[in-house]
Amino acid sequence: MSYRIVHYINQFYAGIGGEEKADIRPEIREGVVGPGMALKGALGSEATVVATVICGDSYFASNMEQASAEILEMMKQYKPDAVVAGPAFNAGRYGTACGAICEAVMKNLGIPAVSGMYPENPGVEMYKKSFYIVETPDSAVGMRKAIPAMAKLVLKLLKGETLGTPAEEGYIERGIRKNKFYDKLAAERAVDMFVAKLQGKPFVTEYPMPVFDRVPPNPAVKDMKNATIALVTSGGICPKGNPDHIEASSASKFGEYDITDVKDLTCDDFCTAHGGYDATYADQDADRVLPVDVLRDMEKEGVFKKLYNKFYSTVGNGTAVASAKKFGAEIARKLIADGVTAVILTST
Amino acid sequence: MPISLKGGKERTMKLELHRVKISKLAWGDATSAKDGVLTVNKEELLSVLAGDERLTKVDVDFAQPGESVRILPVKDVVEPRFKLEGAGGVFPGMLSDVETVGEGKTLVLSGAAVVTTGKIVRFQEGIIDMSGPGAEYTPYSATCNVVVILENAKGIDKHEYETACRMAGLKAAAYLAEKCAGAKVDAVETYESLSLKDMPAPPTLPKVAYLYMLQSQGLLHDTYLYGVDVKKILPTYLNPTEVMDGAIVSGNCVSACDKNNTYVHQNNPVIANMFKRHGVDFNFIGCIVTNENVTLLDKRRSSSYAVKLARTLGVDGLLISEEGFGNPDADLIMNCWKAERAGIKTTLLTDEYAGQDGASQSLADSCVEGDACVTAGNANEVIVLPPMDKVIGEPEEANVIAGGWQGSLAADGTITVELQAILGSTSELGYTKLGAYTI
Amino acid sequence: MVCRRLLVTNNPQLCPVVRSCVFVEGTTLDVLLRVRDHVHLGWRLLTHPLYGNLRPHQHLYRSILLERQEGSVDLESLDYMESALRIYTAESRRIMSADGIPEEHREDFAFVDYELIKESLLQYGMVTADGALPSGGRR
Amino acid sequence: MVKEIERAGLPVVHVCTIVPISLTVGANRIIPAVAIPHPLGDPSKTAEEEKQIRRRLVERSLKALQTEITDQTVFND
Repeated sequence: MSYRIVHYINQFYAGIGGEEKADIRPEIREGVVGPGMALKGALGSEATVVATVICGDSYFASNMEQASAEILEMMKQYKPDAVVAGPAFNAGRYGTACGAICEAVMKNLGIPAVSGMYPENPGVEMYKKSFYIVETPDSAVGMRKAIPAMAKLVLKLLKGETLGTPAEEGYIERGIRKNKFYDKLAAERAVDMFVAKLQGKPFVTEYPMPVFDRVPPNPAVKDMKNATIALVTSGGICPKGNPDHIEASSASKFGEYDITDVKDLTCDDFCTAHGGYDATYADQDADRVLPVDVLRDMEKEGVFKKLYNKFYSTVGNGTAVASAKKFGAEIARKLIADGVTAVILTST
Repeated sequence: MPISLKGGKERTMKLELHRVKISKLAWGDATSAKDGVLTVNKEELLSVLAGDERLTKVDVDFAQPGESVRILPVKDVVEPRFKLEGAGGVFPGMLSDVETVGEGKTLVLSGAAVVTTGKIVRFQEGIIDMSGPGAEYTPYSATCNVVVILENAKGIDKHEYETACRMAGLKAAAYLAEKCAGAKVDAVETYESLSLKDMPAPPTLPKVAYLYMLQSQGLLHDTYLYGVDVKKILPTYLNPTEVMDGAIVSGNCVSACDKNNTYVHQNNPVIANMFKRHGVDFNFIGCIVTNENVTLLDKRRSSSYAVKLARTLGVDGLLISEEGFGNPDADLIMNCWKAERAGIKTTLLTDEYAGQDGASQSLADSCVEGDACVTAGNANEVIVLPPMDKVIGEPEEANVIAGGWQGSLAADGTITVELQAILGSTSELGYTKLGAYTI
Repeated sequence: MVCRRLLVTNNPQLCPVVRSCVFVEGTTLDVLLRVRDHVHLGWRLLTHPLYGNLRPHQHLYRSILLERQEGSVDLESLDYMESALRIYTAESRRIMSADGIPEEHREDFAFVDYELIKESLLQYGMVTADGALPSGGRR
Repeated sequence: MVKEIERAGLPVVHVCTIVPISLTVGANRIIPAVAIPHPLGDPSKTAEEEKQIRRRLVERSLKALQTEITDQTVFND
């Protein structure tokens, strides 16, 4: 008997079209479509691709919950033993969709799911803890390498085989700690490592402590008078009522709020979603965290040209480094697209 | 296998461990050891433990490797040892006088252990399974256990009861070994704690010490050094051989997985492995004992003081072992960066609390200097322990011990718990082969 | 009178015997949040927030001793509070509440909590002269 | 977050209370703020005084953005 696999791909790989077709709704087709052919070959006789789900990236991104539910229902009809999504390479929205689908499959159908992505795909940071993502190159040129690796991994999972380390199996490190029995007592391993360190020989720590990287500073703003300044905060400032439901800690999202015509953040309209500090003072006057009032004055005085008409807000407290990174990258993309010159970021 | 370290004579502290190997327990008329069998006179052992008005009931039982037996809640495990020759007696300051130990000859009933059980603080004791999947995780499934079952007198303080249990375990261990004093010795190991002046190893070798962190958060989370509550000490120097004679005694009622039982102190595997590399890879000059107190003031004081001692001793490296989780992580990290910034290379030995799914942060604290770290595994991983034919102690405690939860104990006797509940499973003295890696 | 030292706790056994105590109606996480807010306003930790050897869901009570200090936020204290909160929020769904826990177990939890903070209370002179500490363990 | 915006090519000034944390997260231009619950304000002052404090911090921020740096820099005045 061979295992039944459902494959998930986007409109582009289904040959439907590019960005202009990115809003197509999910559909399911029997058998293989596009890269499914290669997947079929790599799986050999042990598993069969019984159906392929196709969904437009934009449609998925803007209707995540509903699209996931629809797709799960479609998949269920084919009684899959496992789901393979992508590979998405470095396509951000495609990667996010693959991640969301695989996570939902694992959680709701209780069967293994595998995808493939380039390590910098935002889908990796968002979903790597939930399931296995095979590391791929950044473009479809890597298809020939990616598909066999994904097939191999999904077969292992289906057969319930023990997986090796990320390096051995070719998946992206999920950041999950797993126990195993070593050949030596922990004390002996510690003394071995101690000797290696003393002698300046290479050793691998068993628990890497969190470390931080650096980015070189950007050049200064030369012409402030013509600059557009944007405000970003990790202090959780948001319109009253927290319409986007930004979490008080461990935020999973950031908010984008329009401040065209707003001269001052009053307590009637703004508050903080932050649970990481005593919110009384920020709730009384949100300018204490995000200085809109002063910046409007200076804009009027011509110190700089324009205060960008939106601000971005999230809660820094307890938020995973990976999420914060993702937020920063997405915010930066929007700001650059809108011609912002420089950013004032406030934290509590 | 004898381990001998060459060196000067006068100032060295030489300890011979005379090992009598035990592979089976039996009841009998006279407590003695012969052909691998430890025979125990139950009445006599009970009479040794009698007379403590803090205990209403004392009983003893056996639990041997491979048997379908579960013991819970376990408080401590002690190896039977007895001083044949040399100053002082085993467990100085507890059972014997406070004379310095670590020299002469000490009899060891290798393979035997005294296990104490009794409810003290309901949620802080552990499980030992003698067979099945749980047995792989605890070192005490491989020892022939004389289980001392204790019940407290009504109205007695918890500390008084803890003291009574602790003393009962030590007394039973010393009694068993003393009665076997004439037994045929299977192996003799020699260890020498050398004075700094006589350090024999090539001067080109780095000098290293072992920074030995002991749990000391409060009366029921304590450890004793020559009978002194280590909460009250400043970090101090200790010869490794003193530990072998029971200079360090556990008084802990903390999480079972990483409380260092008296047994692992007596058999400290870090010390054993440091001795093995002494004179080859480094010069092992001994232990610095330090504590893990609750106040930040104490933490700062002890870490600075311990590192100062290390600097004064002129060490190039410190191997640091932790005990416990949470605030001891702060002590571990302070010890680490203070030593590293003083130019002393460190390696850390700890365990992890990364959550049942392994996705949480493993330690409560971190520093960039902690680049060499060995872990004894994630204490939160869940394990299913199938029912055993016999349970010594109180099986329903599985629902309240740390690592268990309401419903951990199923009707058929199956227990589903985190490794945290299994005694010694993530020993931070490194007495198991468990470890963790990132997937 | 402005008190220089303060105990923040949700352990009902402690408040009656301690000078200047803030009793927090709620879980251990609520205690940590209250202490964190105090740290923001210039208080300094005297005791580590993660004393004991238990995960957030493994105990009912938390007691933390603080000291008023001059100047700005004490970074070390803040650092420890943030780390402790990370550990707590990662398991926020499992934080223990007193509801449904038998009285006898609650007493055990209260007792251990008191045991762990007792030395520090004595060390910092926080025990009221007439308030003999609860004996604990007597039933 | 600071670092990713900077990485994308926009100069960022980080106004924050805890400078060491800012240094740790990799901000390059750093302005020390008033206090955690109110980084750009001070409720113990009058509304005017408070706005003055805020104004000074923002001016300092703009100045920092106009200053060439090669390494992480804390702008104290």
